Amino acid sequence: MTVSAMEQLYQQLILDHARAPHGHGLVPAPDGDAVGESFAVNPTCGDEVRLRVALRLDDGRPVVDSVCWEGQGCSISRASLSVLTELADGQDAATVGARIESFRTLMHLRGGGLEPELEDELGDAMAFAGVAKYPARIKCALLGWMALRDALTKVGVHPEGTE
Amino acid sequence: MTVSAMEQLYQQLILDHARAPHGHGLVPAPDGDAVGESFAVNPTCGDEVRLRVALRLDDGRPVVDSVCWEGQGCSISRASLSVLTELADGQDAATVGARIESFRTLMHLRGGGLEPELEDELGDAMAFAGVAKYPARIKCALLGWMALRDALTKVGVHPEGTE
Amino acid sequence: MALVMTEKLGTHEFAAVRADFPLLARNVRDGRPLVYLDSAATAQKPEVVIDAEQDFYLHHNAAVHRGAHQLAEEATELFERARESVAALVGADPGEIVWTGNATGAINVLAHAIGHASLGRGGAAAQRFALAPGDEVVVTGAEHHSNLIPWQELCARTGATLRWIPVSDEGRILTNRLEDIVTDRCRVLAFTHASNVTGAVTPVAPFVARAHDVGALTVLDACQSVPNLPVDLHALGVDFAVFSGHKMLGPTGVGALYGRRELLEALPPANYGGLMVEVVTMESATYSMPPQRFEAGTQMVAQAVGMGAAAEYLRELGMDAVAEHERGITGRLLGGIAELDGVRVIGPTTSDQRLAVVSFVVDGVHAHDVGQLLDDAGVAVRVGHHCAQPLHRRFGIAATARASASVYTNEADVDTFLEALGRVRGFFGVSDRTAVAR
Amino acid sequence: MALVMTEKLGTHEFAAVRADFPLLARNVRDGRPLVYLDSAATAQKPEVVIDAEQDFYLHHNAAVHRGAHQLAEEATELFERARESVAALVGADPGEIVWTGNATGAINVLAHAIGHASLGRGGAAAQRFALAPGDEVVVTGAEHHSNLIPWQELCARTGATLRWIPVSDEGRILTNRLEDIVTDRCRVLAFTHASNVTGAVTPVAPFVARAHDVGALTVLDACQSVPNLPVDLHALGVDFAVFSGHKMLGPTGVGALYGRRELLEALPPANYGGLMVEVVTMESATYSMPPQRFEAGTQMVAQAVGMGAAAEYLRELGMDAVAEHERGITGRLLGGIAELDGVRVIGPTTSDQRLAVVSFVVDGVHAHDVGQLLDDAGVAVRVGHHCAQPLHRRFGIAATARASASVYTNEADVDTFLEALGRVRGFFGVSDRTAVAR
Ligand SMILES: Cc1ncc(COP(=O)(O)O)c(C=O)c1O
Ligand SMILES: Cc1ncc(COP(=O)(O)O)c(C=O)c1O
Ligand code: FES
Ligand code: FES
Repeated sequence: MTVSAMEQLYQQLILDHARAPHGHGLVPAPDGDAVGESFAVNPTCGDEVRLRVALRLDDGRPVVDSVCWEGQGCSISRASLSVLTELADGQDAATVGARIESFRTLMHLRGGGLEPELEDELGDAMAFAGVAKYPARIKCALLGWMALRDALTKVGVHPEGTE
Repeated sequence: MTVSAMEQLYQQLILDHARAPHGHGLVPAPDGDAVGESFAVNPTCGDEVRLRVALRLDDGRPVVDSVCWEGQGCSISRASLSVLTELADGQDAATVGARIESFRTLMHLRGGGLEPELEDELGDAMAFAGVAKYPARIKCALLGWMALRDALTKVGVHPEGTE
Repeated sequence: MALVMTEKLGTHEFAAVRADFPLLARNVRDGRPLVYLDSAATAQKPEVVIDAEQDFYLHHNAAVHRGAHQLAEEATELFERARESVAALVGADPGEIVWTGNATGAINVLAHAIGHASLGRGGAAAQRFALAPGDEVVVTGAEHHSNLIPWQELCARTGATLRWIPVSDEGRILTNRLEDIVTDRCRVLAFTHASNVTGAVTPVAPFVARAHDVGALTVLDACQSVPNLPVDLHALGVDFAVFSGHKMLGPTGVGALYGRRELLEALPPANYGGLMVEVVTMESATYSMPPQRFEAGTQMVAQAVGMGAAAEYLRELGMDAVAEHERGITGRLLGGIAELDGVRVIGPTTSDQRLAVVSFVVDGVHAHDVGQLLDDAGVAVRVGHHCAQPLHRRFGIAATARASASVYTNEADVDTFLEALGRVRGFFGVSDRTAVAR
Repeated sequence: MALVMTEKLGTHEFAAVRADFPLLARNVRDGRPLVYLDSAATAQKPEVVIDAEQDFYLHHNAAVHRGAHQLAEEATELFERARESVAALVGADPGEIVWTGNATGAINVLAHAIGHASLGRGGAAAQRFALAPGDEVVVTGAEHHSNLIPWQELCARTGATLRWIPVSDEGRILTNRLEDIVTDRCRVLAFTHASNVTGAVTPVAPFVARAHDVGALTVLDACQSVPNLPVDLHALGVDFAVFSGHKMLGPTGVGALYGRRELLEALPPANYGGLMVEVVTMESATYSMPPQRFEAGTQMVAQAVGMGAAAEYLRELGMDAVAEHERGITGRLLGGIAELDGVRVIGPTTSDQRLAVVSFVVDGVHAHDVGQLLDDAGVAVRVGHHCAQPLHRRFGIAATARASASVYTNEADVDTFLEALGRVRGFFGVSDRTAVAR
């Protein structure tokens, strides 16, 4: 039982991402991109993340060129940053905004399932479903996503939903 | 039973003194007397008393010529002021100081008796013995006595004991 | 008693309410049944409140908002749910409720925060709160010391001037003076929702309107209203409000400061320490968002949980029903006193816009002596100035006796009180009727 | 358990102590028995404490220091007796103990009062406390945010300068720096008696001596020492001290500020309201004598009574015996951790001058993940910066996990903890030993 509760929380996908996270390290944005940067703190633990989003225009629509970040945090927060990097890169900003909201919804589910379309949309991020059972860790999983939302706001993209 | 508990607290002597208290009203001190004045507040109720003691020297010993006071208060405090006026007038300051201390002792007795000499010394003030059973009223009974002690201090008489 | 959701409980239901309060079964002085008429000072607690606090210690006690372990999760959840309950009772959002030690503490949090803003703390956003010479703070002549002295002192520290709105002979705040006293200089208008002496309920609307006209902040002392009346802070439109747990059937050691979200976000902290900061270096610290910004150090978690239970209990009774029940008590108190010679009520003499808080003087007998005789009959009332000396001075008296009711007060309580009160002047020999034997 | 007065309880007696704490019988996660090693955050409560608070509500609840009725007399007596119990535990006089909401509140009361004196409040007597540019406040690098930020902010408000004494690699405050950092400019020297991170106990004497030399006031943060060590404030010679009820087996919502009588008498109030004043007019107020001067509004009476019961409980156990018992726990914790690969203690690694508060990092695993795995094994520890970010930064880390003990902690608790801790690196796949199966 122990192993199973812990394994449910720390899915192999999370451990793998945490060990070798995507997007880690701040790199210069591609030429011509708009750059939004944000800084977020998890007040519970003091962990901090600085995140940078590079945005280009594709047919007039804003598209996320790349996300990168640095900072320290637990395996949940690092894995979450890694996964969101993957989920955001190359997606148009509206889709990313929707995913941020879906991820928030997932974190605040206590039992009960997510609608199937949202599950599809979240992809690998569904591995974090187990976090919702541990209220103290929700902020860990959300840290990067909130930083991303904030960074997007800085370049004029306002994901729906209110905090 | 009711009447008896209340009658024990509000002895007839107390009610009589409260109705027609001695020393009420500030009057000028006899010529040549040293005058000590004090102001005391019972923080519990906000009642205030201003008390004046006139001291003369008799064979080099300070003697209380008169005590007078004004202010508002409950029957316990008024009666207590009245009785102390009677007990202080014409007594030498050392005796008055000792009576103040004895009265304090009486107020802080909870059950247990006073030594017979102290009882004699306190005379009519023994009527307040029942007050000690009602902690909230002890300050009422003590108000005048503490004002007297304070007034004496102002003219250089320091009754023993510390508050 | 199993509480049922109802718009209005009758006398019968309120008789059942009484059984929820274990202390009321006590006997006092020579075995007399207790008649507790001192609820405006502090209320008795229903079993659900005592149990909530105890259950917290027995099963969930842990530090909140920081632990990663299960107990900490449970404690945090209970703590925040309590905030929701209290917010729901007073028509506020949970994020607008700051836990404090009592209502006095809540007013001081606000006054300290304004004081800090006045010294330049809290950055640009906080400057809207800053006071300086020329500014005015306005209170009323009916205030409890807790809603007076913090403002006196804030004025002394900042150079602002304190003014006040006087009170009528009936104990009503003179709202017709609002216009001339609350001027453009006024920055803060602090007033009581209901007096703990006269029981008079303040019409809030003209205060809020006038404050709005002149750009002043409103601070409502809701200590006496929250336990006894339906209170909807959003509907009232005040900027800040304060109330205490212990007066609304909750535990001691907990109270609340309500502030409109936008204002709490701009206000600097009052107290500093653990849990109200984000990034801390030896040189400086960044503050958390409200309400945490105002909750420094380990909170009164068990008491907050108890206050939440009290809020739920009151919500189940229904505040309309509570007010209605207490209006009945008020009428009986006022009617009974009116029939006694030499007893004079300080405050309105009808039940209209008035709480079951009835202060009075007995001709020729000091309030404390009145209280002593009542106590001997098992009746607990409050005597003194009730922490409202200026109001008493306004009426030319030092002290009153005060009978006050709560949800559990019944007609028998009032009758026992009136019977004992009727014996007071006789006992002290000041009756002007024909010889009443002692 | 019937407690017997004894100089020293053995392991056996402490096993009996455990039965006094009902929460410890709880199961957590999947029915595992709780192993509570988070006592430095907040301690569990013995039955006598829970009962004392409950008994107050059930039988004696009333407003204190004002009522004329029997309940008010009883409540006042219990409240003041609790003050005596707490004073006796820490070697103080009852009149030197001010009730506060928690230790953080106590430090803020002091900092507010000094701030008010600095603005000219409190008359001539208070001027000895006033701070101005050029003055210094000195703290240490080991402080909890609650003994740091109030002083940061007080300095920001008054223009005084904050300085601090650094900490050694072992987590000891560098007392050899006292002389150069605490100079004639120092007006307040605030330092912790024991760190809530490293567990290191501060030698108080050199601090008091140096403060005396330069004429500075000493403020001791005794939050962690009072629950775990014999503390005699008069013997230590500090001017002020603070501690919390909830950490010393008492209720939440109550703490204490100790001040030498003479200083409390000269200090202006921090919070204003009912019960801390004598004569009040609309314009101004005169203050009560201490400790009431610092206790504005209706107090946390039930919690004070509970804290008094906790003090009596600890006195009966005997603080020497408590310290001795916990020294045993410290040794077992440190010894066990030393045997685990990749686990490093932040703080002294021997039991000397040290509490059973052991913070550590696990190589390659974040503290919160460590805590999660321990939690899954039923072991409650604290993770994070423990409200001491600057100290963590000093060690180049953001967060640690912390195991901390109290009177009820036993060897089995330690062993379960060590066993689970030994599995952490394997689970997260960072073991440098040969493959530990997940
Ligand atoms: C050393 C130290 N100082 C101060 C505090 C603050 O105590 P409280 O949160 O009870 O106010 C704590 C505990 O949190 C502590 O461990
Ligand atoms: C009208 C009013 N305001 C403020 C207070 C202060 O409340 P507390 O003593 O709970 O802080 C009280 C009660 O004492 C009150 O009746
Ligand atoms: S513990 Fe800090 S982000 Fe998870
Ligand atoms: S009640 Fe004020 S002196 Fe007795």
